[in-house]
Amino acid sequence: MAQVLPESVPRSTPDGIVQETLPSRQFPGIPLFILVFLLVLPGLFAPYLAPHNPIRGSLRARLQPPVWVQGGTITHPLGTDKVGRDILSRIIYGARISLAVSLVAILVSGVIGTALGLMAGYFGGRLDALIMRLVDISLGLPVILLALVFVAAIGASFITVVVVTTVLLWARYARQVRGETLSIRERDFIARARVAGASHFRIMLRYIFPNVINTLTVLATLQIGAVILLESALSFLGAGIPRPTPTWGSMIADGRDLIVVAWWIAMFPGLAIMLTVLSLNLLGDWLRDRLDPKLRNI
Amino acid sequence: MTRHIGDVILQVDDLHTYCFTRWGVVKAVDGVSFALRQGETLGIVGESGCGKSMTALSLLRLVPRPVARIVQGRVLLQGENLLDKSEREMRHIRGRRLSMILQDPQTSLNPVFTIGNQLLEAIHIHHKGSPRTLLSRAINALSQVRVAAPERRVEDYPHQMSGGMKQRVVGAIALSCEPHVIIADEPTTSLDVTIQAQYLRLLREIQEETGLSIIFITHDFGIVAKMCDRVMVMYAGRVVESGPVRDIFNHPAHPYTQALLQSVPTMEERPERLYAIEGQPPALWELPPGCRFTARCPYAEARCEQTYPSSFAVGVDHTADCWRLQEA
Amino acid sequence: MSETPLLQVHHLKKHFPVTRGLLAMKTIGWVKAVDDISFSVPQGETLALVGESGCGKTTTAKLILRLEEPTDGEILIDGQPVHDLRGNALKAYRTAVQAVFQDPWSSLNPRMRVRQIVAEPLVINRKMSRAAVAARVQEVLDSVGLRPQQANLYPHEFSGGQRQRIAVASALISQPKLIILDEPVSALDVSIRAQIMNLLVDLQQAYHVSYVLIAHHLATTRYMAHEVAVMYLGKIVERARTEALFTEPLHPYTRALFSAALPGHPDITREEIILPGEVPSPINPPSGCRFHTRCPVAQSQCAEIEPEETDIAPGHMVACHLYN
Amino acid sequence: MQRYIIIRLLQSLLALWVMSLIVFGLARVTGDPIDALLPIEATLEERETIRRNWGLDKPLHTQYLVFLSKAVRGDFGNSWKWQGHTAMGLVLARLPATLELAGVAIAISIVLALPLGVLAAVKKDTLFDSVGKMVALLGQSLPAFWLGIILMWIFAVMLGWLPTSGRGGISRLILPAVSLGWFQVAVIMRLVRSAMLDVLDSEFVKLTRVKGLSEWKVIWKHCLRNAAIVPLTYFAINAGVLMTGSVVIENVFVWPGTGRLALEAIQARDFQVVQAIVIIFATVFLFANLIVDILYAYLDPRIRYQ
Repeated sequence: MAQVLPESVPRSTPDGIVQETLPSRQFPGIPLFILVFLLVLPGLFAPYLAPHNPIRGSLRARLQPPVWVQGGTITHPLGTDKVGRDILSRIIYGARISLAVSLVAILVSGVIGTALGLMAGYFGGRLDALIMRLVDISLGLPVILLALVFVAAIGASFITVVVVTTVLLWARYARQVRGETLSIRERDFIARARVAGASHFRIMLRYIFPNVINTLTVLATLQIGAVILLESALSFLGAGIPRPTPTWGSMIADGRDLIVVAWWIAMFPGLAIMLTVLSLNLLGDWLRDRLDPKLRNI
Repeated sequence: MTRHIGDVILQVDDLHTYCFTRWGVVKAVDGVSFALRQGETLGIVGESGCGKSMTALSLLRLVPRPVARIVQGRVLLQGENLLDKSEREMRHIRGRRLSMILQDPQTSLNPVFTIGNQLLEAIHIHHKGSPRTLLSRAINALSQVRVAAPERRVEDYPHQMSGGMKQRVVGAIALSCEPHVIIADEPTTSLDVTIQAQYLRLLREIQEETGLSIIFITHDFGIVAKMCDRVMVMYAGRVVESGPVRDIFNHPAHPYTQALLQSVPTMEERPERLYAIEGQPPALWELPPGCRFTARCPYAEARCEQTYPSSFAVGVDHTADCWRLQEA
Repeated sequence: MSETPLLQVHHLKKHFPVTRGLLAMKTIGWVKAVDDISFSVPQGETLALVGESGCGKTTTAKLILRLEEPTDGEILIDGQPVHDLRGNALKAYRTAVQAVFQDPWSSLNPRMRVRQIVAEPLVINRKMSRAAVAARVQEVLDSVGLRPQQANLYPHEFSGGQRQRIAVASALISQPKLIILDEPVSALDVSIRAQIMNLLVDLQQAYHVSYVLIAHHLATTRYMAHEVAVMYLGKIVERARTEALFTEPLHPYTRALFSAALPGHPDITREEIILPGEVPSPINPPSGCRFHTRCPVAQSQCAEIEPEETDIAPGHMVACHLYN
Repeated sequence: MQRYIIIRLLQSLLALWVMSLIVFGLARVTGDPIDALLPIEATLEERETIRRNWGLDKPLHTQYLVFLSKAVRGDFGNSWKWQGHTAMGLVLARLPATLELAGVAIAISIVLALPLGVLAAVKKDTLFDSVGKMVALLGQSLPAFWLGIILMWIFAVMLGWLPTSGRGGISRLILPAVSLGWFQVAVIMRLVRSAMLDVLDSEFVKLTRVKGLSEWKVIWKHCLRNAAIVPLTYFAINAGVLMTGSVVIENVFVWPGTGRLALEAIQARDFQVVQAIVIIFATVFLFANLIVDILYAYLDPRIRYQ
C-alpha cells in the first residue's frame, strides 16, 4: 500500500490546471474471487456443488458443530442446524435466492428507473415534477413494513420479494439518472444534436444514455448488495421466499434462538451475506473510480 | 501615471514547483526568477498550463498538497525567505503582507456566510479590536472597492450579488489588511467588458492610493498593455522573456512572444491574415530537454532541441531565452 | 445586394415568462431576452452580434437554430419562414443551417467516435450510403486540417483546438448555407485562437457560406465580420459595416464598449468611458431607451421615449436620440 | 422561506395521501378484502360486522372515502388481536419506545460519523483514511439483524456485560441502538468524506487560506457547513430506513416498540393495526423530512432567500 508517489492521473482542463484524481484502487481481485465462489457459482450450480440435500436433514446429525470445533466432522464442514441439515449446503442453495432476486430486481428496477429518469431529466417541466414526486414517495415508503403487509395480503413468494425491492430501487435509478441527464442536457453536444435535427428519442438513446451507462454500472453493482441485504432482512422476518427453501436470512432466523448453544447456525450465513455485500461494495467503488466520467479524461 | 516605483519588495529566485503524478513529474514551475518593486505592476502572461497560476500559489505556499511540492528556490518578501517560514508564520503573512484575488468571483466566496462575515474574518485574523472597530474597517474596505451602501451590503449573501460586485468583495477581502503585494489571478476573465473596465480602473486607483505592488496574471496581452509596467512571458513552466512592457511590445525577442503578439486580432486594424502558431504546448510530464517551444518555432535549429537556451539580454532589464539571440 | 439575403430576421421577439406560485403557475413578469430586432445576412457574409452577457445574442442564435420558438416576428431562410417548416422542408433546413458552439469540451459527445460525430447531420437528414457518408467525412476532416486516421478516435483524445476543428467539420458536412458561430474561439488558448479564426475565414471563402458570429470580443469581430450589430438588453442599438463601425462608432454604448476594449499596445490610449453600474435586469427593463440608466450623455427624453432605429448613412443604423 | 416550507408541507400531505391509497389498496388487491382483513379463524359473524363497519357492500370509491375520513381522524378501527384496544391506541402506546431507539441510533451515527468523515477527508490517503474507509465499507455490508445477534451473543451471552433484550435503562438500549445506527455511521461517514473533499477543492476555501485563516477554522467553519448539506439530504431519505430498520432490530432484541408490534400484528393478520402503523411510520418519516428541509434552509441561504 505504501507508495512514494501518489497514484494519480494529471488532467489538463480547459483552464489548464492540472487536476488530480483519486488514487486509483488496485484491481479488486479478491472481491471478485469471493463473488464468484460465494454467489455466482453456487447460485448457478448449487445442485452439483452442495454435498447434502439442503432441505432434508438427518435428526441423528443435528446441531453438529463445524469441523474445526470439537465434535465436528468433515461430513458437515460448517456444522448442522437443529434438524440436522448441512449448513454449507444450505448456504450454497441460499446463494441461488440471493443471486436470482438481486439480478431480477436490479434488471427490472434499472430499466424502469432509467427510462423514467431519462424522461424526467430530458423533458423537465410537469413530467419531471410528477416523476420526482413519485420518487420521493417511493423513497419514503417504509419498505420492510410494506413488504410485511404485502406478504400478509398476498402471501410470501419470489414475486413478492422482487416487487417490493423494485418498488424501492427504481427510484434510486430514476433519481441518479435524472440528475445526470439534467447536467448532460445543458452540454453543447445536445444542442448540436438538436441543430442537426436529431429526434428526442435519438438524443436520449444516442447522446444521453451512453453517458449515464457508467453511473448505472456503478449504481447497479452497489445496489445488488443492497438487494441482498434487503432480501435477507425480509427472509429473516419470514416475509421472504417461503420455507423450506433455504435463504441466508431465514437461516440466521433459525440460528437466533440457538445462538447460545449453536452459534454456527447464525454465524455462517451472516458471514456469507457480509462477504458478498462487502465484495460488491468494493467492486462498486473500484468501478466508480474507473468509470465515473468526472474522474476520467474527457 | 503618477505612481512612484520604489525598491524591490518581492524577489523570486529559481523557483521550482513540481507535481508528482502517476504519469511522471509535472514540472509546473521550472526555474522561475523575477523581482517586483514597490508600487509596480508585473504581468505574468501565458497560456493555460504554462505554470503562471502555480507560480502564484507557490508564492503563498498554497500549492495543492500532497501532489504538488515546491522543490527548490527562494521567495524573498522584503528580504525574508517565505519558503523557510513555518506554516504558522505563513498564516500571518498571507492576507496581511501578501494577498491574492482569485479568478472566479462566482465560486470564490463561501455561499453560506454573509459577505460581512467573510470580510470580518479576514480582518479579525490580523487585527485586534472591538467588534465595532472591526466592522467599520470592513465597511471601509467595501467602500474602498466602491461598493455602494456598504453598511447594508455586509448583511448580504454572495448569491444576492452580481458577478462584478462579488469580484469587488473578493478584492475588498484581499485588500482589507493592506497587503504590500497582491497577486491578481485573471480577476476579470469572467467579467463583461464594461465591468472589466470598471474593475481595472479600480485596481489602478487603489494602487495609486496605497502604493501597492501587483502581480497580474493573465493570458491577455491587452490587459498587460493597459495595466502593467513590466511583463514576464511564461511557456511550459519557464519564463521565456521578461522586460519593460513597451520594450516587449515594440521589440519582442522570443519567437513565442512575437507569435503571440501577432496572433491576436486588435481593435486598431484588420490584418489580411492572422499569424497562427501551429501545434500546441507540450505535455508538462514529457518535456523535451531543449527549448520547449522548439516544436512550434519557425526558427528552430538542432541546438534548440538539445539544450535549453540561457537568458540573453536584449535591452535594459529585458531578457529572453532563445539561442538566436546569442549572436546579436 | 439586389437579391434577397440568405437570412432575414424581422421584428424578432422572445419573451420568457417569470412564473411564481405553488400549484397554479402565475406569470409575474417577462424576461425580454430579445425584443424586436431585425437584420439580414447575405450569402457568403458574416454578421457579428456583439454585446455583454444578457444582451440577447445567444437567444437570437437559438431562435435562428430553432432551439427556441419566437414570441413574435419571423426568421426567413431563402425567403422561407423557419418556424413554419415541417417534414422534408425541415430536414432541408436542418442541413442548411449548422452551428459551432463555444466550449469544445462540452460540444462533442464523449461516447461517439469522431466520424460518427461529424456524420450525424447527414445520417439524420439524408438517405446516403455508408460509403458516401464515409467519403464525405474524410473530405471535411481534410478541409479542417485533420488526418483521416483520426476519424476513429474519441473526442477526449484531442486538444481543445482540434476539438473545435471537429465541431467545424461536423457543421460543414451537410454543405450548409449558414453556420451560427457561438463564441467559437473564446474557450480556446490564445495561441490556438488564430488557427481557428483563420480556418473559419478560409472556409467561408472556399464554400461561400454565411456566418452569424456571436462574440463579446470586439477585436475578433473586426477580423471576422463584414457587418456588426451591437446589442444591449435585447435590442440592437447600432448596426453597420465593420469598417464603418470601427472608424466611427456612434451609439454611446458602442463607444463605451470600444473604450473598454483592451488596447493592442501600451501606447494606445483611448478616451476612457467607464459606464457606471451594471446591465439592468431584462425583467422589466428601463423605460425609454434601455441604456439611459448608464448612458453618459443621457437627456431627459431618453427615459421616456424609445429611440427609433435610424439609418445615419447607407447601411449604418443607430437607435439613439442623439442622431434623430 | 415560508413559501418553501408550505410547498414542502403540501408535498408531504400528497405523499401521505398516496400512502393511504396503498394501504387501502393492499387490503383489496386479492379478491374479498375480508379475507385479507381478517384472520382465517374469524367467525362468520365477525366477518359480517366488519363488512358492515367498513361499508364493504358499497362501491369502492365510497369505501375509500369512508376509510379516508376515518383515517384522518386517526380511526383505523379496533384491533383484532388485542381485543378492546383501538389500532391507533396500540400504535401510539408503542411509539415512544421506537422513537427512543431511533433517536439514540441517530445520535450515535451523527456523533461518530461527522467527525470521522471530516478527518478522513482532511487526512485523505493516509492510514487513518484507509482504515476509516474499510470500517465504513464493512458497516455498509453487515446485515443489521445479524450484527445484532452477534453483538448480543458476544456482549450479553459470552461476556455478560449487557442484558440481552427488553427495554429499560441505558444498558438495554446500547446493543439495539448500536446495531440500528451502525449502517448509518458507515453511510454518513462516507458521504461527509466525499462532500468534504469536494468543498476542500473549491475556490472559496482557497480564498480563506489566502486570508491567512487557520486550517482548523477553514475546516470546521467553512467546509463543514457546506459539506453538511449533502449528508443531510441523505438523512431525509434514510429516516425511513431507520424506522423500518427498527422492525428488524426490535424483533431481534424483543424491544417493545412499533416495529415489534408490526410483526406481531402481521402474524396475527391484524390489519387494522398494520394500517395504523404504516400511516404513523409515513407521518413520522415525512415529519423528519420537513425538519431536514427547514435545517437545509438554515444551512444554505440560497434556499432561505428563494
